[in-house]
Parts: sequence; C-alpha cells; structure tokens
Amino acid sequence: MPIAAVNDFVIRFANVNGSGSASANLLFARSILRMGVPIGPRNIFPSNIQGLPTWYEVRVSEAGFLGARGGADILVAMNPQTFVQDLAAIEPGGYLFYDSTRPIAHLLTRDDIVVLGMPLTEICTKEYSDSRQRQLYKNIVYVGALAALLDIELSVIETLLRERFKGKDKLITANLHALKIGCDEAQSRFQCPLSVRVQRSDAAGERILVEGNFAAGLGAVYGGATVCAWYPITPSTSLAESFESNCARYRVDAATGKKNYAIVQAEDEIAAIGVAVGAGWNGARAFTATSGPGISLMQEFFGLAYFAEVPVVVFDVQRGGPSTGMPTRTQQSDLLAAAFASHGDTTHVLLIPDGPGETFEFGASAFDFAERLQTLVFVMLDLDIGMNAHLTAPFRWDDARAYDRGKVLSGEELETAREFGRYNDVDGDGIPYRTLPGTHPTRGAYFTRGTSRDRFARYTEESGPYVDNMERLLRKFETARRLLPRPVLKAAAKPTRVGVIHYGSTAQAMDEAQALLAREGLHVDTLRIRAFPLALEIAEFVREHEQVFVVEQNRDAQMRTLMTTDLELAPAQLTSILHFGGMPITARFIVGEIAGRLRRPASAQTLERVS
Amino acid sequence: MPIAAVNDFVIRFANVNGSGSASANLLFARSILRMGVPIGPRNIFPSNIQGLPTWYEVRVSEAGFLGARGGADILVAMNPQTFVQDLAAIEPGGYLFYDSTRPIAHLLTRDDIVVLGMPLTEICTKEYSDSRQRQLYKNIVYVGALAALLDIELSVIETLLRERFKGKDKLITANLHALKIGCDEAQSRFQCPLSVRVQRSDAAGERILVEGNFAAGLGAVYGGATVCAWYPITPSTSLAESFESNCARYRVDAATGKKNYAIVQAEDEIAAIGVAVGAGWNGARAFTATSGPGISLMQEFFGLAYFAEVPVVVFDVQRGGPSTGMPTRTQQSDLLAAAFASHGDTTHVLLIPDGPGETFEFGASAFDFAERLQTLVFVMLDLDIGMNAHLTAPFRWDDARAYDRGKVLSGEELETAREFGRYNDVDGDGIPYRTLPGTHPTRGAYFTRGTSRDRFARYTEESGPYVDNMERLLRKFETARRLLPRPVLKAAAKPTRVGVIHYGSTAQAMDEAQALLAREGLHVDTLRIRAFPLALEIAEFVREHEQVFVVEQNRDAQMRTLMTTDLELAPAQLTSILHFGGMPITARFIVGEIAGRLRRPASAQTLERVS
Amino acid sequence: MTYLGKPKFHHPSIAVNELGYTRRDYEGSMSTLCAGCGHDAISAAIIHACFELSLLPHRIAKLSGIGCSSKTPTYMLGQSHGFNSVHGRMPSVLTGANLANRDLIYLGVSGDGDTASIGLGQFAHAMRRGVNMVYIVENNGVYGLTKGQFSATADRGSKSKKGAGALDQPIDLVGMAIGLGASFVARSFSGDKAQLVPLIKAAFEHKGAAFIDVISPCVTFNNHAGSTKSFDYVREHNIAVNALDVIMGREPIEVDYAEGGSQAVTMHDGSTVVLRKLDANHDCRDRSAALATLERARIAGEIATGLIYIEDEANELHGVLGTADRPLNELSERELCPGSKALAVINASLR
Amino acid sequence: MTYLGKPKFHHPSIAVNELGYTRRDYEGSMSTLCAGCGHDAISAAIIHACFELSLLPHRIAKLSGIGCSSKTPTYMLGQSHGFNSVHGRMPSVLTGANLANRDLIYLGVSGDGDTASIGLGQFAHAMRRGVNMVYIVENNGVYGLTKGQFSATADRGSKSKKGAGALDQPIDLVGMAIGLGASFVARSFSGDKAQLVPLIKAAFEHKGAAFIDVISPCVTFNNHAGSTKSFDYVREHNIAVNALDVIMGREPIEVDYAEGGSQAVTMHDGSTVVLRKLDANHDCRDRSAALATLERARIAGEIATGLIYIEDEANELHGVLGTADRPLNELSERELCPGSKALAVINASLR
Ligand SMILES: Cc1ncc(C[n+]2csc(CCOP(=O)(O)OP(=O)(O)O)c2C)c(N)n1
Ligand SMILES: Cc1ncc(C[n+]2csc(CCOP(=O)(O)OP(=O)(O)O)c2C)c(N)n1
Ligand code: SF4
Ligand code: SF4
Ligand SMILES: [Mg+2]
Ligand SMILES: [Mg+2]
Repeated sequence: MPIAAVNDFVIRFANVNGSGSASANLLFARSILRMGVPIGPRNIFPSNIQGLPTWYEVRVSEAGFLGARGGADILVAMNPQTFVQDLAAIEPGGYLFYDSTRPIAHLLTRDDIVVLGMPLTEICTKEYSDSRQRQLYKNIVYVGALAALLDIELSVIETLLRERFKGKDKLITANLHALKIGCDEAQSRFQCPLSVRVQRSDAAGERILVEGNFAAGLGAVYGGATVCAWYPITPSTSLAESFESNCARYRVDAATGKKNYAIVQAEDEIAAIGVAVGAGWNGARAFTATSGPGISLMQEFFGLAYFAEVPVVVFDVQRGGPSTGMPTRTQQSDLLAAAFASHGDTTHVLLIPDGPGETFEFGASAFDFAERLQTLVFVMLDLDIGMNAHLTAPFRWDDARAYDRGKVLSGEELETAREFGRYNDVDGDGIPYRTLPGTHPTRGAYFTRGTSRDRFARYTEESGPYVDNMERLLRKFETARRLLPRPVLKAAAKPTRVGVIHYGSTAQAMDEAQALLAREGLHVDTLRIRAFPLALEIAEFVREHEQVFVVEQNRDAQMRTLMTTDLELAPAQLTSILHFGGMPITARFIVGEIAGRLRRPASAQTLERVS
Repeated sequence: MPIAAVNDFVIRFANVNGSGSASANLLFARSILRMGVPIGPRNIFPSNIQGLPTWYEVRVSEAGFLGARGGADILVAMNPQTFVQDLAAIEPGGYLFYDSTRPIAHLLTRDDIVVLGMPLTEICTKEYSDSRQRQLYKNIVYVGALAALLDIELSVIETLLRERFKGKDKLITANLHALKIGCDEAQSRFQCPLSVRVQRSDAAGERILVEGNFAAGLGAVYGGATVCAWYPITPSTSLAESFESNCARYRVDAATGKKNYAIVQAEDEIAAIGVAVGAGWNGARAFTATSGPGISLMQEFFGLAYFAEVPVVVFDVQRGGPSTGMPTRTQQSDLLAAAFASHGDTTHVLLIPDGPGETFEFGASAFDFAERLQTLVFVMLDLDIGMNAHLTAPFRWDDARAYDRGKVLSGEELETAREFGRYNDVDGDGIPYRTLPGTHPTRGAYFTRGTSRDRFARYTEESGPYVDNMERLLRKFETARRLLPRPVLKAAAKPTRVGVIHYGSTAQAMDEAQALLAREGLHVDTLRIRAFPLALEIAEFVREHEQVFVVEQNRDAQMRTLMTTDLELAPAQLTSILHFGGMPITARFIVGEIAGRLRRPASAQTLERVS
Repeated sequence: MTYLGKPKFHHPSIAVNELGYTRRDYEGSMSTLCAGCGHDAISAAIIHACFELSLLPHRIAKLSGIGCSSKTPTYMLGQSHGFNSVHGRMPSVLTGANLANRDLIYLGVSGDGDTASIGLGQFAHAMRRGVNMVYIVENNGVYGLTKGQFSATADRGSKSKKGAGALDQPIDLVGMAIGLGASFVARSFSGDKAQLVPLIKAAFEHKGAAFIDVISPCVTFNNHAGSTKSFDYVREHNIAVNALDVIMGREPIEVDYAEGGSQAVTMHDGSTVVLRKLDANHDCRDRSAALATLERARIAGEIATGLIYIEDEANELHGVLGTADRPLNELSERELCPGSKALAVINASLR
Repeated sequence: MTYLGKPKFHHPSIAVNELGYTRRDYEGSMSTLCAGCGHDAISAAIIHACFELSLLPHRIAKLSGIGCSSKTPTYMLGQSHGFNSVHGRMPSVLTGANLANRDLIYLGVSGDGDTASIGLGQFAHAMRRGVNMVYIVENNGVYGLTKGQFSATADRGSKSKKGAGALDQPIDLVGMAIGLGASFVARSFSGDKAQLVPLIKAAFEHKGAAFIDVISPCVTFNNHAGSTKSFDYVREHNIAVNALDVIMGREPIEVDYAEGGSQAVTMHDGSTVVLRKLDANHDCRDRSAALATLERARIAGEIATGLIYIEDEANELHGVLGTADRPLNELSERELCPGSKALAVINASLR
C-alpha cells in the first residue's frame, strides 16, 4: 500500500559529490518553497572534494516540522555505489526513483516499495553529445521528472531558473529544455502525480530559507564587526566567507572604494584569535570563526581574553569530535571546551542559537555582550545550523538600535575622572572601565597583561589583590548571567510534571517531539537554554518538574555538567537523552527515548556509566 | 611574653633574589634535619631573575606537621624593601633578627616581639674586602648566629659544609670561618639559646628531603621513559632537568658512552607533546612536562592521543592561573583543563600525588597505566610539591617489578592471530590490541588517524561505527576507574558524620587540620582522591557522611565538578572549601573554615555564587 | 587495514625487485582524490621509488598532517604503519617516532598549507634538528581540502579560481630549508616523473633531513589561467638545474656519466648519486651557490627544480644526541631501570 | 598605571624636544631586570629614539610576548598603552591592534625564544603581510626568564653556562625576515648605542614591516667565555656594513654626507636616512646583495650589523587590504550597519 501524503514527506537524493547535483537539488527544493510549502533541506556530504557519496534530503511539511525525520518516502537513487543502503532507507510503501539505463533488477530486493525506473543516462546520451553536458543536464532532467511525479508547477521552476541565470538566455533555454524532457518522460512512463505530492499552500508565509553561517556573517556585519581573522576549517569556512561577501556588498565606501572592514586569513587558528584579541583590545569589534580543532588551539588566548578582559567574539561551528573526528557531521560537543576554556579558573560566556534566525540576532548582539562584559563571547553553532538551509522568520533590524560599546572612557571623561583603575570595580557589577590606546596624552594609559595585577593594573604576585581580582571576575559573571538571553519556555497544552531541557539545533526536532508526545498523551514542558552562565529560571524549571530530561547532541551530557556545576542542580534530577552519531537529532529519536524513559526510573541510563 | 617552643616553630628568611641566600638557607634547614628534627622548607620567590624580594620559610615540627602554617615565630629580615610587611608577619611573642648596621628604630613599631639586631653588613665589611664575598658570607654569618640562637650543633653544619664542598678545602675553611664569626657574635650579643630552639631528636627517622620535580624525573627514569620532549616553563622546568641529570647518571652505556634515552628541548609545547605522541605511537615510553599555558597549547594533541589511543604521559606542575597568571605561585586549577582536555567528547586519566614520595611512584606507574590503557595519562603536581623540598619516606623500588607494556602484539602473535582489528574490543574491557611499526612484513599494519574509523581502523563517516567506537572508549574508562590508585581514607579517632575530601598537596595541611579539629572535639574522616576517573569508594564515602567538605586550592571547585559529573553526586552534598591565593593552603585555614561551617548550613557558601 | 580492500594477485610475468616484491606490494588503498590531482602522481612516484630501492614496506613509517596531500599515505605502502596526525604537526610526531626507533625509514608527507602556513614552525625546527627522514611537500599553493583558499606558498599576484589575488610575500620552502640546515633539498614537479623518482630515491638514500618541495597542481581549485601552480604554468616556467641517477651500491658507475659537467655523490650506504649539471652556475654542494641559484630563478620568474642542495656527510639527530644504536622502543627493564641499589644511594644523598 | 610609581618633575634646564617633552616623558617604570642586562640598554635606545623623533608617547602602542625582553615595554613609554600578551604571539596581537587603528605607531618587542622558537610562525607571517610596525628582537641566544636554556638563535657549538653545547642549526632572523618580505631589516648590538639609536629612528620612519635583530647579552646566563652572544664576543665579531643618520623632513641634508660611498633614502614622511657605506660590496636596496652579505659574514664567522635591507616604497598591510583611512575602531553604526532596508532586500533574495 503506497504512502499517500500531500505536503508531508521526505525525499532523499543519493548523488556523487562534485557531479553538479547540488544546484539541481536546491532548485527542486526551492520550487516547493515557492509553492508556499515549508521545507527543511539537508546535505549529508563527505570530507572529500570529488567522487564520494553525498546525499541531499528535503523534508516537506505543511505543519512546519522541518527537523530531520529519518527514513525517506521517496528516494532518488543516482549513485550505484550506495544503491543497496539507499534502498534500505525507504519507508514501507515509499517510492524508489532510479536510473534504469543499466538493469539492476537483481538489486531490487524489496517488495514493499514502488519502483520508478527511468533511463536517465540513455535519455541524456541521446540528447547531448558533450559528456559534461550529459552529466549536468541529467540532474535537471530528473528534477523535471520529479516535478511531474510530485505535481510541482513547472512555471515555478522556470521562474527560479530565470532568476538564477538572469541575462544568460542560452542557459535558461537549455535548462528549460532538459526540464521539459524529464517532465514529459515521466508523464509518458508513470501515472502522475503520485500519491505523495505537493500542493500550493501559504504555510511557508514570509519565511526565508537561509544557512546559519550566512546569517552569522551577516549578523557580524550588522553588529558592527570590523576585524575578522580566520583560518579555513569545515564547517565554519562559509561563515567567514559570508562576512566577506556581505562586507564587500555593504561596507565598501562608494566614493573611495575603501573598505570599512579588514579580513585576515591567518596562518593558523592561534594567529586568528591573536589578531582578534589584539583588535578587540584596541577598540575594534573583532571575531574569528572556527570549529573543534581550532577551539583546542585557541585555548591559551581564550584564557588571556578572560583574564586580561578583552572583548572578542568566537563563532564555534561545532562538528563531530574528538580530534579531527567527523568534519562533515554535526554535534554539540564543544560546550565544556568552550565554557571552561584554558587552564586555571576560567569561565566564558556562551550564546547558543537554535537556527539561522537567532544566529543572525546573536551574531550581532554577541559584540554588545563582549564589549559590555569585556570578555570573550562564544557563539555556539553546529554544522546542521551552519551549513544547512533552514526556513526561518525574516531577519529584522531596528534602525534605532545603537551598539553597546560598554565602559570605555573617552578623552573628556579621563580629563574629569578623579582616578582611573583599569580593574577597579567602581559600579559593583564586576565590570571595570577600560581605555583605548591613543585616547589621552597623559591619562588612562595602562599595561595589559595575562599575569596577576592589582586594581590599577600594576603587576603583583600578592595573594590579596589576586583574590580580589578573581572574585570580581565572579561578580562580573553574575552580571553576565542577568544580562544574557533568557531561556525559552514552551508549556505543554496540559499541566505536566515532565520537563525537557534542550538547546541549539535540537529545537526543531524537540518542537515536533513535543507535539508527537502530546498526541500520545504524554505532555511535556520544554525549556530551551540560550546562554551560559545559565539563567536562574533553568533551576526553577527543574525544581518545578518531577522529572526533567536534558536532550543533547553529544556523548558526555556536557550541558548537564554545566547545569550541575553552574546551578548546583543534582544530577539525579536530570535524565540525559544523548544523540551523538553525527546526523541531526530527530523527533522520532526523542519521542522514543522519552516515551521509553517515562516507564523507567529517571536516572537509570545515566547511572549505568558509573556502576 | 616571648614564645617558648622546642622543635616546633616557623622561621622565615626575607632575602633579595640572586643574592646567594638560597644555599645558606638550605644549609640552615638541613642542619636541623640532620639533628633528627622534621622540617618543611618552602620558597616564596618572584617571577624574576635578580633583585626582587624572595622568602624562605622553614617549618620545624617534632610532631611532623610540615605543611605551611602561616605566621613566623622567628623572622630573619635581610631585605629592607620588605621590612615593614615582614615585621607584620611575626607572631606575638616572636623574634625579629635583623641587620642593625643601619639604624631603623623608627620602623620597629611592634612592642609584642623580641628584637635581635646584629650589624651583619658592618661585620662583613670589616671582615671581607671583596664586595661579592661580603654579600655571600653575610648569609653564612647569619646562619652561624642562628645556630647559636637556636641551639643548632655547629658540628652538624660543619659536616654539611664538608660534604657540599668536598675537595674544595679553601671554601670549607672560609665558610666555617664565617659560620664561627656569626656564632660568636650572637653569643656575645644575646642570651643564647632562645626560648624557641632546636633539640636533637629521632622524629625525622629515615625520611628524605626531596623536591617533587626531582622525584618525578627520577620516577620517569625508573618507569622506563626513554623519550622526553619539553619546553621550559616554571614550575616544571626542573622536572625535565631531573630526568636529564638522572639519565646522564644511570642511562649512559658505560662501554659505548651511548644514551639509552633521548631528550628534545622542543621549540614550543605543541612540538613537545607532538614528539611525545609520535614516540608513544612508535612504542617508546614518552612524556612531556609543562604547566598551565602549556596545557592550553597542547589541547589538540591531547584530543588526538585520546581518540587515536596513543600512550603518553604528561606531567602538569600546576601554577597560579588563569593565563600567565602567577608563575611562581601554587594552585590546583588545571583539573578541568586536563580531565576534559580538547574539543569534542573527551576524558583523560589523572594521577594526583600528594608529595614527592607518591610522585616518584606515580612518575613510574603512569607509564604502565598509559600503555595498559593506551591513552594519555596526566600526573598532576603543583608548584608546592614540585619546587619545594618535602620530608618523605625513602623511595622504594621492587627489583622484581616488570613494566606493563599493555596489549602490544608481537610478530609471532601476529603470525598466529586469526584477525587483527586495531580498535576491536576483543576482551570486553574496552582496550583493543595495538601493533608497532616494523613488527611484521605482512600483518598488523594499520593507519592511525584522528578521524573516525571502524574496528579495523578503516576510515568511515558512518554513525554506527563511530558510536560503537565512542562507547568502547567509555568502557575503557570504566576499566581505568577500576585500575587506578584507590583513594586513601584516614578515619577519625571517633565515629563521625563529617567527612572531608581532599587531594594533592593539600594532604599535609589536611592531616594537621584533622588533628587540630580533633583537639577541638570536631572529628572528621578524611579521604584523599588520587586519580580520575574517580573511584566508586568516593561516592560511598559521600553517602556514608552527613556532611562532606571538599577542600581545593582553586577558585571554581574544580574537583567538585568532576565529582558531580563522574560520580553523579549532588552538589548540595559537597561543601567547598576553597583556597586559591597562590600560597600553599594551611591547616589553620582549613580548621577555621570547617569549624566555622559546622555551625552554618552545608551549601550556603557555594549557593552564594548563583543567588 | 584499509589496503585489504584491494585484491592482490601476483601475475607470474609481473616484475619483481630484489626482495621479490612487485609494485603492487608498495601500493595502498584506492585514492579518493580528484581525478587528475597532482598528489596521486606523487604517490605513484613514491611507490615507484620504494619499489626500485627494494625497501621493506613494513620497515617504512609514513606520517602526515591534514589535507588532501596528507591523505595520500593511505594510498601507498599498504604494508607500512601510517599516522595521519593533526594539521601542521607531522614534523614533531615524526621526530618522536624517529627517536623511538631509529631503525625504520621515515616518510613525511605534507601540503603547502600544512607545512608553510600552520606548520611553518615545526617544519623549520625539524629541519634544524636534522631528523633523518624524507619530507615531501605536495605544493599546490592552495588549501585543497577546504576548497581552494590561498596558502602561504601562493605567489603574490597569482589569481584564485574566484579571481582574488594572493596578497602576501610567498614562502619559498626550498630556500628556507637550506637556510635552516636541511642536508638534502630538492624541488620537483608532480608532472615530471623522470625527475621526481630519482630525487625521491636519492632522498631515501640520504642520511639526515631530506626535503623535497614538489609542485603538485590542484586540478579542482588551482589549475586555471592566472594560477602560478597550474600544470601549464609550471611546465612552462620550471628549469631543471641538474638531472640525477641513483646507482645502488653494488652496481658499477657507468663511465659516460662520470664525464663532463657531472658529479658523483656517494651516499651513506654506499650507493651513488650521479648528477648531470644543467645549470653551469649551480653547485648543489655549496650553500651560498644554491641560495644564489634560487635568487636568480626568483628574479627571472622561473622555478628552479632538481637537487638544489646536498651536504654529503651530514649528521642526523641521533648522531647529535648520541643515542644508543638499539632502538629505544626495544630496551627493557634491564637497560632502563637503575634498580633498588641505586635508589638506596639516592635516598642517602637526600638526608 | 605602573609608571606612576616614579615621580616626574621637570627641571627647567632639562632638554625638551619639539613637543616640549623631556626624556622622562618617554620613560617607564623602574626596570626589574638584572643589573647590566643588555635589554635595559635597548629600552634606553628606544626611549632616546622616540624622544628625538618627538613621537607623541600616547600615540605609540607597545606590545610584547613573554620573557625578560618582553617585560621591557613596562620600563619605557609610560604614557603609552602596553600589551604583554602570551609567549610567541605578539605578532598576531600587534597585527590585530594595527588593523583596529592604523593611526597609531606600533612597537613590538620580543626575545629570541619568543620569536625564533615558539613564535617563529607568527614572526614569519607578520613579515609576509607587511604589518606597519617596528619589531625588535632582543636576542641573547637563551631563554633568560626560565634560567638560561638555549634558544633557536644559539650558534651551533656555543657553550651554555653549564657547559652544554648548542646542537642545532641556528636561525638567522635577519636572513629570514628578508626572505619573508620585510621591507626594513637591520641588525645591531645593545652595546652599540651609536648604531642602534639611528636604526630605531629609521625603523620608526619606515612605513611597513621594520625588523631589527638586536644582539643583547644576558649577563646572568649567557655572557661567559664560549658563548657567542657575550659582550666580548659580539664586540669582537660584529662588522657594521654601514652607518646611518636620520634627518627629519624639515632639516636640510648636510652636503658632506651626500658625498662618497653614501646614499640618501627618503622615508615615506619626507624625512631622510643617509647611509654611509662601510662594506663596499653591500647594497641594502638589493635583496640578493643583502642575502649575499649575510652569507659572506656567516662563512667568515662575523656578525653583520647595520641596515641590511630596505625596500623604499614598500606597501603595508592596510594598503594591501585597501582599508579605510579612518581607524576602524572609530567607525559608528552609520558606517557599519547596512540597516533594515538592505535587510529587506536580503530577505527577499532568500525565498
Ligand atoms: C587545526 C586545523 N585547522 C584547520 C583544519 C582544516 N583543514 C583541513 S586541510 C586544511 C588545509 C590543507 O591544505 P594543504 O596542506 O595545502 O593540503 P592540500 O589539501 O592542498 O593538499 C585545512 C585548513 C584542520 N583540519 N585542522
Ligand atoms: C606558553 C608558554 N610557554 C613557556 C613559557 C615560559 N617562558 C617564559 S619566558 C620564556 C622564554 C623567554 O626567552 P626569550 O624570548 O629569549 O626572552 P629572554 O628572557 O631571553 O629575554 C619561556 C619559555 C611561557 N610563559 N608560556
Ligand atoms: S581538491 Fe585539489 S588537492 Fe584536493 S584532491 Fe582535488 S585536486 Fe587534489
Ligand atoms: S636573566 Fe638575562 S635576560 Fe633576563 S634580565 Fe637577567 S640578564 Fe637580562
Ligand atoms: Mg595545498
Ligand atoms: Mg632570549
């Protein structure tokens, strides 16, 4: 019995990387969006440049559940290498669309799926002489076929093609031709549309489809970042590239052609953070973007920024660890490495966005927090947020919004100031006043160092001033706790004693899971953490619930460690649900775990580890 | 009323660094030890080479309480720069011994101390023409004076001098002469001995006086370390130097003059750990020694060693952090940076010795643990253990003891092995078998990498094998938990509901505190943690006590975080007692805190931080 | 054991070397690099050289950093242990491995990003120490694996695929290696197997730090017009200063070689490298002359290839340190542990 | 504000510069280095140079790494902001500071361990980028602050205080800086103030990466016989290739200078550096010649000092990047934030 579903399915493309399928798949996905139907596309790609298997998955959901779901209702098998495993991924009653040029009947071992064979290679070989063209247009041909099968309006695809190849009419006609071929072939071979299909809707509304790394780079531009120093590393590279392209677009003086920004591709991560720290010290809004290995290399500078109190922003686009780990897979496993970065007693501010929308917002506000708190601020993305496009509310910016440059003394203020002590807690919030080099001929100069010093920045090895300074830093972080974004509560429809805490890219799956659980009559309140130091509301949420689950995409329950340490919560109160295989967490997984756990003692699973 | 005390006092020398006082002070201290009286000497020195204040303190304790005590019963003021602050450190009824050449009556503001003025400079100016001699012998002269004042046997000092300058008779006579001058001057000026004095005893017994860094370097020699790569940093430098000098003594082939070891002074810490990892991978017992900043720089390699499972040992001689911090002060603040080192999900083995004796033992056994567990092992010293001499039981070594090289397959074993999978958990203990390069022409070769791989070391990006491997690593660390040194329990004389957990260099002060508290009728059981992952006995100890204090020499209660994370203990059960000013913790401090706390609700202090 | 993925059958007619090994025995698992990548040609040259030198595959240890180039050890010498370490740190890891067992042959493979950018410090200091190894940089002027950003060897003004120009002074690893004390320094081109294979063989024969900078075009990101690391550009601009043949110890040196502008260099193991001069002004045994050659080429906008510098009787790290002849990783308690008697003496000295 | 520790009174008769500042105004807090340390002489020379150039103290930013040498910024220019960063990373921190505000004058002070050992990579890449700064290495061949271990500039064979010999090939930072594209490269000696002060002045006048390797004996750990960085050794072996005078823009160039073996180099701000040649073969405007000079000195066992290389119209990082003339740290929302209208366009493009 084939699956019947309108605007609610998952289609997965199995391709070979470097074969040009990416743009065709994106065209396909966007055409559905243009029909007003919400989509959640995802790339599953190898740490390699050419020739290895790569997958593209589109979740189509009228209801707007766009997190990874698992399984595929339609599988487009364009890669013989992975045919067998792809076949296995199809849901019972699902569809297999494949290139039937070479007979592979022997491989078609499943009788619970519908098989749609189309001799794509043959068709393209007939149609095109040049081999590269055959390769490229084959992708467009299958898009055409899928349009017919899924009832996607050709006109929509045509518009997208016209937008994309604006001015290149030859290309447009060529693509439209290929599209038509695929469409006609499908019409002639299959009964179109399928029971799984797309239908116009306005569910997508005004939402935009954008990658987190693009949003972060754009946020940094809006947030007034002027110095970016980085070193290439997957999956953070496109974040720096976004800053660069958006600066090129909005930060170049029309008259002089000069740049209101500076970007340095450093020789490594240590230099990258060093440049950012130097710029932050000298009053520019500066940042670097990296991933796990870079976070490890930058540790010494993180400690300096903490102790010398230099504002600087670090975007950590988390990937699968440890070590080089899984560079093209997603994880939330750098929390401890960031929160407690560097030797000695240190803590750092973390901002944890749930998707591109919040990433844009945090990408800008991170600089306000860094300058207000005079410290290092991490923005913790992950590969799923950063490199996958997500449907999100349009970016908003209030033109009245002014940057918070924090406590920086001007020349005038120095003139009138009674005394200046760089590390003097004048206001009792733990945040001292700072001065910038070159401000005043005779006042405000001080020496910045990573060694201990007194309130007037004088070097000292005495316990008293050292302890005084270290305790002030604790006060400063209490100020941070109050200043940072609050957690987001989503209450269950009915009052419940079960709470679920989550953060970052888990949000999409969690929202869906909350709904699915509710259907099963299992009501849960959810709380999404957005920053560290942790807000006190989080402790309250835990106290108000009999059983609290903490959902994380890492092995070691790192957020749980932060919660017990920072909020004095008892581990027994927090049941971990951990997903760390490198693929985005799914609602199915969360539902399974929670539904299962609700019948077992709370901390059983986590106790295993020590018993 | 002057203090009266026999074999139970603290004497503190205030000097200028680079003035040659160090050897004179050591001579003084060892003479007391040679009289059979236990001593605990300590250096308080600046991060500077010449000209700044430095102090040397000797705790004399028949009872064997040799931790730092605080305050001074006798102060030898040889540094005018610090005279005022030194004066303030003297206990009521204590003695001030100073150079009265220049009149400083106006500074002598205290009437509750006994002042002993002696014109040292004048005496030496009369006696010596050469200025360097004046400088040097002045130190010996005050040692002579103190011998008279404290009733130290000159013959003992003479023996020490003869041993030290063996063969250099000129120097011996010169020193003896200076010694006699001081002694006579004192006799003629003061009523000797004082009410505070030394008396022959056999309390010291067979114990030796040795620095932890020397013990660690020697332990590494006994433990079979052959490759040492390091980069100079206070306070770890003398550890590598100890390895070098002991190797030069015991590891050079008498016949060929060739070295059974290799030491590389690397260009930085990253290279140092890289060399150690490369050597460990290739089957040598290798280590590096460093301190905080080095720990930060080595993070990426730590993650590689964890994930690629390379045996290697890292000695971290902890100093005051964060950042460059206080290079010449002591702290226990690298626990988190070490235990969770590097990005991604990682945990590492820590060995935490309490002094030179255990440091020698762990310095050797660390290599057994590293090879058995095929992972990175940290030995966590601190400046107090590493750079101060401590009285400890003589080093012992069982000649029957064989190194545990762990699971390494020989050529013969490979011949007969059915199959070899580098990351295959054959024995169920999470520890796979490894092979060394060059072992077998056709079997056992594999590719080591920091990326994810399957059981047969084949590169993979699939979730299944990745999760399988990460979970095996958890099993391996459960094996480690069982394998590592157990915690040490010291039960109170009477049954009690109060327990105190501590570790490392806190032991000396804690033992004394336990006795002092008992005197006040406050009985506490103490448990000393010696390794991470944490032994389950620790959780039991917590369960068995109503109130548990955790004493640490850091600001952020880092061990407490490890306990709540690794043993699922509730923070509320653990009251932190934190001492982090950079000077060694004292029994007085611990007693004050615990006695005070026993009248306040357990977790009050720690809750402050989040309220 | 990745290389098992590939079936190995010995066809009777297949050529074998002195050890009776075929080329196959020196191969690794299938390459996953882009079709046409220069790196694959270098892997082939290494395999060829090891085969011709009859090196025991399992006595070679292959180490690398991170990058497309650093992946290549997987694609060669399947019977050798390999270590794909972390980015830019192969030199230190190799140094440690070498200290642990001086009897193995060490091959370090790196990229220009891995060596000239993040790894410059380690590269420099490994050269200074004279670690006995063959260090090959597969130099394409870009970070291939992260999709084509310029590396520190990109020539100023050369254009990226997206049209951006390289801004900074390029690093010439060959000149640097000579300045830093490497005792065998060469440059070659992945497209010139005839030159590359003998250089690699000679490097293996050399005792001490042998460095080869091999220009290896990245067909995907840096093989376009405007690039100075493209196949075409390098073919046009590379000038060989000499050509060499490696003659194994046993074989007699053919006379006609020894004539004219050619010099014979005897390697530590008795084999001989015969050098035919192509650039009369160049003397690869004179450091100053070698540096001058590089300057001339730089000014002329040419790429000098061949054996640029060699120091005949160089000392290597173990010699400098005076380590035992037996590998350190083979020593046992007997050689390593001073025992209880010595400890008693130490204890006595500490009272 | 450490320098407040020291009373500052202006005696009427004390000399003042164009700004009316006295030398005192360029001093810092009391040095805590060993009596006689070469570094203190360098600090004095820097103070002297800044005073004579009439630089505004508060417009100078002084940055360093970690070491005795890196402590010295505390002992000079008390009115300047200073940053004693982390070991070996001053170059990157200075680069960032420079990007944030191109209008300040940047002085980087480092040691040979800080620069040639742990910091070699950052040193090299900062030179390649042409960061506009004066980078001074106080080179004593040892790690002073950690009590005298050899650094990477220790000459092979030179003896440590404890008698151990340096084993590795030494790094010549001057040669390296030239190879890496520094546009002003000099070497001097802390004991030769007459040579050092003009060099520092010229370096400040130079636009681009100016590097000075100043040999600065460590009296406590490396000033003994057998050391090649001792006062005696350096006095005996240093050969000045030229002598120079810096003539401020306004002053006329005295004729007698312009004669004979001397060249006048005009600096970017109009001032002139007049060079009197002492080594006829040396041409500090020719990279190849400069490198050759270093080779000659190396072979002769001499230490070539003076202005080794200068590139007159060098470009510096901001020029290369094309950054705005106004300091980036002064820009406000108006210049930096594209605003809501632009955002609407972006949103539209993302549907
Ligand atoms: C610490 C760290 N930083 C960055 C990366 C990302 N990365 C992987 S390979 C590479 C550059 C490789 O360039 P190159 O060495 O020239 O090798 P190629 O791919 O060009 O052969 C980078 C930056 C990483 N893996 N580790
Ligand atoms: C990361 C790090 N490693 C090691 C140290 C210890 N350390 C302090 S100064 C120094 C060397 C300084 O040598 P150099 O730069 O030549 O300065 P000098 O003292 O000789 O003037 C070292 C290794 C440190 N502070 N930080
Ligand atoms: S990206 Fe470039 S370097 Fe990497 S494999 Fe492809 S061609 Fe080779
Ligand atoms: S140790 Fe050496 S470098 Fe450091 S201050 Fe003393 S003399 Fe100078
Ligand atoms: Mg490259
Ligand atoms: Mg030095």
